[in-house]
Amino acid sequence: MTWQLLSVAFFGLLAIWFGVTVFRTSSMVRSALSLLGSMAAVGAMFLAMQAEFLGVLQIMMMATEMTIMAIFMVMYMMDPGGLGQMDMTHQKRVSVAAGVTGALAGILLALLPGWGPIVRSVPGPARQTHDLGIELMNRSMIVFETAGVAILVAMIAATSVAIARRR
Amino acid sequence: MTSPSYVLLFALGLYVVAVLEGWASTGRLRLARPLRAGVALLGRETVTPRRPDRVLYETAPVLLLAAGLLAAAVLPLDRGAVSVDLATGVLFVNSALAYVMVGLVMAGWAPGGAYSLVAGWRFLGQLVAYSMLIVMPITAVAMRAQSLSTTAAVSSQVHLWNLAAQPLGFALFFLAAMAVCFLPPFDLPVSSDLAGGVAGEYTGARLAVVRLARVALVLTLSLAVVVFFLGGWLGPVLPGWVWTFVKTIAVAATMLVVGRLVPRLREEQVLAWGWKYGIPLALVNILWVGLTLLGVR
Amino acid sequence: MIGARAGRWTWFRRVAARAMAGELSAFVVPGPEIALAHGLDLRSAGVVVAETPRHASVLLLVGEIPTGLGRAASVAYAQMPRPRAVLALGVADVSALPPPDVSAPLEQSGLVQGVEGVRRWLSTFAWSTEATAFDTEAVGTETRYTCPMHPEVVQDRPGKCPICGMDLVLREEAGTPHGHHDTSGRHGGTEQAESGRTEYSCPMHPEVVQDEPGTCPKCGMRLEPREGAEHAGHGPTEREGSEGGHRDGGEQGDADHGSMQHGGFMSMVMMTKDLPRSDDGLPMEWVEAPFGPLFPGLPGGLALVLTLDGDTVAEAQVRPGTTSRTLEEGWRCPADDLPDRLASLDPLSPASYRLLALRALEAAAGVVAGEERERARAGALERERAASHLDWLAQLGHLLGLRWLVERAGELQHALVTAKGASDISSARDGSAKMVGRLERTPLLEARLRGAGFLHSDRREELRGPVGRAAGRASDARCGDPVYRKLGFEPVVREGSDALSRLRVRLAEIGQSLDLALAAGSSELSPSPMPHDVSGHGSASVETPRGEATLSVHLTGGEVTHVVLTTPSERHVGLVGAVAEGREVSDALLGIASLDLSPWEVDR
Amino acid sequence: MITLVVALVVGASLFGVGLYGALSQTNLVMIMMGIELMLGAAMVNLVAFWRFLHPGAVSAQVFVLIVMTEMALEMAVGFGLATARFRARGSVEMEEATELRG
Amino acid sequence: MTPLEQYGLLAAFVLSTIGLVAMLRLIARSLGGVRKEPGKDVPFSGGELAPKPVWVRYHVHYYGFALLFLAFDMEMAFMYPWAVVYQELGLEALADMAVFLGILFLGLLYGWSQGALRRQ
Repeated sequence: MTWQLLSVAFFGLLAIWFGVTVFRTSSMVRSALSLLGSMAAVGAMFLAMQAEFLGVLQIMMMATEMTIMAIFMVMYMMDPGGLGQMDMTHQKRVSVAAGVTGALAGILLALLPGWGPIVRSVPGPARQTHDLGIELMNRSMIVFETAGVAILVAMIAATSVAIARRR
Repeated sequence: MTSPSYVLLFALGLYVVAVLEGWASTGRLRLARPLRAGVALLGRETVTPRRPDRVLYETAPVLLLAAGLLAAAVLPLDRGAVSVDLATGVLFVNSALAYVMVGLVMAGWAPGGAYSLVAGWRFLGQLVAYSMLIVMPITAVAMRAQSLSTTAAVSSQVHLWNLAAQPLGFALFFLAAMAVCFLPPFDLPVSSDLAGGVAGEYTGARLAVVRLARVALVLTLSLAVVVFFLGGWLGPVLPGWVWTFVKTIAVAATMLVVGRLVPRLREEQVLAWGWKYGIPLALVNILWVGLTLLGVR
Repeated sequence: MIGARAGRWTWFRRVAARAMAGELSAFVVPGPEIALAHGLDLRSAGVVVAETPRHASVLLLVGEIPTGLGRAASVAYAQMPRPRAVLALGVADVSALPPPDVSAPLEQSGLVQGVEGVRRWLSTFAWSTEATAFDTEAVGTETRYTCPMHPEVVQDRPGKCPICGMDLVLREEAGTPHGHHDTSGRHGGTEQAESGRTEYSCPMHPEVVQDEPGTCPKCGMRLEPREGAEHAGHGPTEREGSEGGHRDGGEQGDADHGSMQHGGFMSMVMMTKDLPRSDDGLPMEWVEAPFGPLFPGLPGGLALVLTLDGDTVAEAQVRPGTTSRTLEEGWRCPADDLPDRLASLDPLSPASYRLLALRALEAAAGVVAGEERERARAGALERERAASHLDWLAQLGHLLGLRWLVERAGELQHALVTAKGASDISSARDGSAKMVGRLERTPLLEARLRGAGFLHSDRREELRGPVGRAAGRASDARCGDPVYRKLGFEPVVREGSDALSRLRVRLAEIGQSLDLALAAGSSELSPSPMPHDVSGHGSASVETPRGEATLSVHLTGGEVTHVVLTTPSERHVGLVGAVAEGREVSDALLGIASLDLSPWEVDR
Repeated sequence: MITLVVALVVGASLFGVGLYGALSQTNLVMIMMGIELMLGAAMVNLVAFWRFLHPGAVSAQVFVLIVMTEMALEMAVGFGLATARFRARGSVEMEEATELRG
Repeated sequence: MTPLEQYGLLAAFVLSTIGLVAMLRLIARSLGGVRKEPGKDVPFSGGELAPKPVWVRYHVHYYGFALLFLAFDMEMAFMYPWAVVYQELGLEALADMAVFLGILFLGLLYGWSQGALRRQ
């Protein structure tokens, strides 16, 4: 269990560090890849917390999504190479305050209540995937189909706004 | 078999694939070539471009290599002979291979040269085209195996290889596998019409790592094709690992040679064909597998 | 030892040097196509052609290297990682480069011997305690600081951008010793803008600014004088007349002079509003990237510059000056020397130009070459045409990633260049028929080439040679020739006017030309006996492998006094924009390659 | 217990970082990165609760899947909007989106 | 091996890859350093010294595909668990997934009809 604690802490720190880097670097590609690093570290945390399917899925999905994010950042940011070291922020003080308050509130909530007994045993990874499949096909079927509809809506929304009529 | 022997076997595979790659690219089969070319590269200067994105520039080759090796680590070489028998091995192969694209995009951006930049973003386009074709046939494999474990994927082929059970899936996966390891005709990111593209700004030891990573990718993807579609270690008489080895090298040789007979595709064509034909066909494949499995029951 | 790595020999370094000697890869200057045209077979000599100098250990110089190309070669040399050797075949000395480490005559045996020499050089000098730095004028860089958003702001010390207040970033520029059109023209402008001197600018291309009168490197118009601007921030001149695409350097300059002065916030709306829009309506930034003079897949010396909108070509142009030599002033010469001079004009098709000179001289002198002689000449011309098309195929194979085509076309070209008699030619004919058959059966080739390099039919009249014949225009200087009529010549005409139809025309012409060469019997370019001290005027035209070239000559007392030459590539070089613009890079390169330009014919 | 708390603290910190980013950045694309981070934080918490409190509750994993989907969809729609906006105005800076503020 | 040990092994693989690369770099370093020379560190661009910085706003012409891909990709998250239980549930699972994929395919068709599946 110590290993679990250590790795959760390690990847957690990594995720936070990468998360901070996202907003500290002025190179947009670096920024997007830092977000990928943060998300992959979150995925590694999932693995450390024995949610194998979710962890591996997270690590996979984020790789493509964040790199695609990078292309949009390179397209629409003023200085994607970060050559000019521009400051692209506003209302910095308010934001820092909000961020710190949010984090502190969350931490406080995490520390304060007794979370009750910790469950030691956890279903094996193969079992988890299987159960997840059954759950999706049975009880959460509507959720699953709704997700399909949501994806459809997103696809329609994205293409209808983004694609220009041919001149 | 034990863990160190997997590594040795994999290293042997790497060497053989490197020899084959030299054969495919120069037309001569020379056994000493990979070793000699490697030492020659180490002996040359490792130039760093001026003010590159240093972090990305250094990370990219390592990431490429790590992605190839990690994906191979979950693929079985023989019954019970797998370094890491993940319960979600099939998915893990995908997720490791996704980082090939991250590595190439990094390598394209980092040196700040026009050719490598274009080449790097081109590969992302290629990924958008092939990604679904690597993922969907694997799903169909998992349907037969009733598991995401790679060993289960092989065991499910005892009676019928997936090559026969889902030929369409095999064809799509094979093409997508070639696209993952950017072999011709999918070698857009390292194409000669961009003066070497992404690899163009790497020299010396870094170039050696990039080339090693490419070889590792070819080997890993061939192994994946074997495990998912060609029955992995299954085969008569010989020990299982020999079968895996022979099949993998055969697939690698096919991959290296076949693509050289057709002209390099255009990114636009890869994308359009991948989406307009590839994805519908992959869905048809899933439906086909689904229906045949229902019939079996 | 400009190519050696610094250090003493150790056993491991010896091992590495031996490995390097076994794995030679060469960056060929001007290019592999010139090596082929000179009858060199790199592959059998054990040299792998590298795509970039970064991956090469040998800089292979083939034939004459004009000054502009020498400069480019020195840049490529500087970018090669050490240890690096220079192997010069038939080159005396290139001023911008260090003296060659190994020299050999320009022939196959010389190449083999040279490669041996390089191997020896590597095992002796790969590491040396006397390694020195390579630093010539050509690679001398000037350190400048520029604003990433306003490229026209250039100064020689770090600071803030006067327009937007961003930190200036460092960039090196090529040293501009003499007549390096691009850099001296473009960046010079802003430096003078601060001093307010008189400067000269092109009325069509406002970004072309220099401090002495001359012609515009882009369009050739005379530059007009004007007063330098007061502020660095202002664009050099109004944009009127620069149609649509031209955006370079200073054009978005003064867009938002005011908005930046107050507050740290920089308006992106202001920045992008003057940018040209792509087809999908997005205002993006364009990057100017040189794809030459030394670019694998394009003929060496073609100083192609593509302005890239992402991976699409927004603008394409060929800059002059790389292959220009001093031929032009030297045209005045004894009539007997003219064929040699003209033959050295274009190393890619020397026989055609020699023939052109012979015919023009004969026309001026009023001599008629006998039919026998003309037949042999036709044989030589057709042989060269087939060889030239094969050379082009090898380049196309490189761009398409078809390695077998590069090798096979190269082998056939080599066989044809070194052919001794009719039997060699007919075996080359059989070989090329096989290759053509294989190429026609290659899957996806049609899909890849169709539409690339398409030229609209209103351009048809400008087209010559195979490019014209691929547009359905039976323009061919051979049509009126009685010798050809006797040989039963019919021009090969295809429709489509794209890379695919050009490929088909050339494939058909390889067979046709070899048939003609065989029918002609011998292939020889012998001059007719000419009277001495002849005066007169005459002109002739020859269908070179790239199209019709014409030459008119004035002779006064056995001396050439005036020469007017038009070459097909001169005509076609203007089409580069039409075939490339709006296309994806690899498509654009295919289109440009399908024109089969010879840079040597373009700048003389 | 400690591991759970550590995971929750990580989640809270990530949320804080994401919140800071979403508020401080001027560019639509960068704001989306902040939102992604906050969603990532939510996923960390969900997985931590699942693992240490209710490992039997599969619906928690379904929930994570839905959040992950939501991230992707948010990106697709967000980038679609950014493209449309950039085409129309040449900028995706929020400061310049004055007409959206009313 | 427990799952956690397996993940540890994977991490060890990553670390040993880094170690391998570091070793290669060290060997190369032992053969000599890089001599600083003018022009050497400039990216190759056809024999010219690179004229302009290329890190500017880059026009990616396949963003139509990319947008569809972002959404379409998520389907995989649901398909893997489904594939595992498919044989267990049979026709019902096939029907469920057919509806789901049918919905997604509609999106793909819409994108196609609107011209997302081409270079922009």
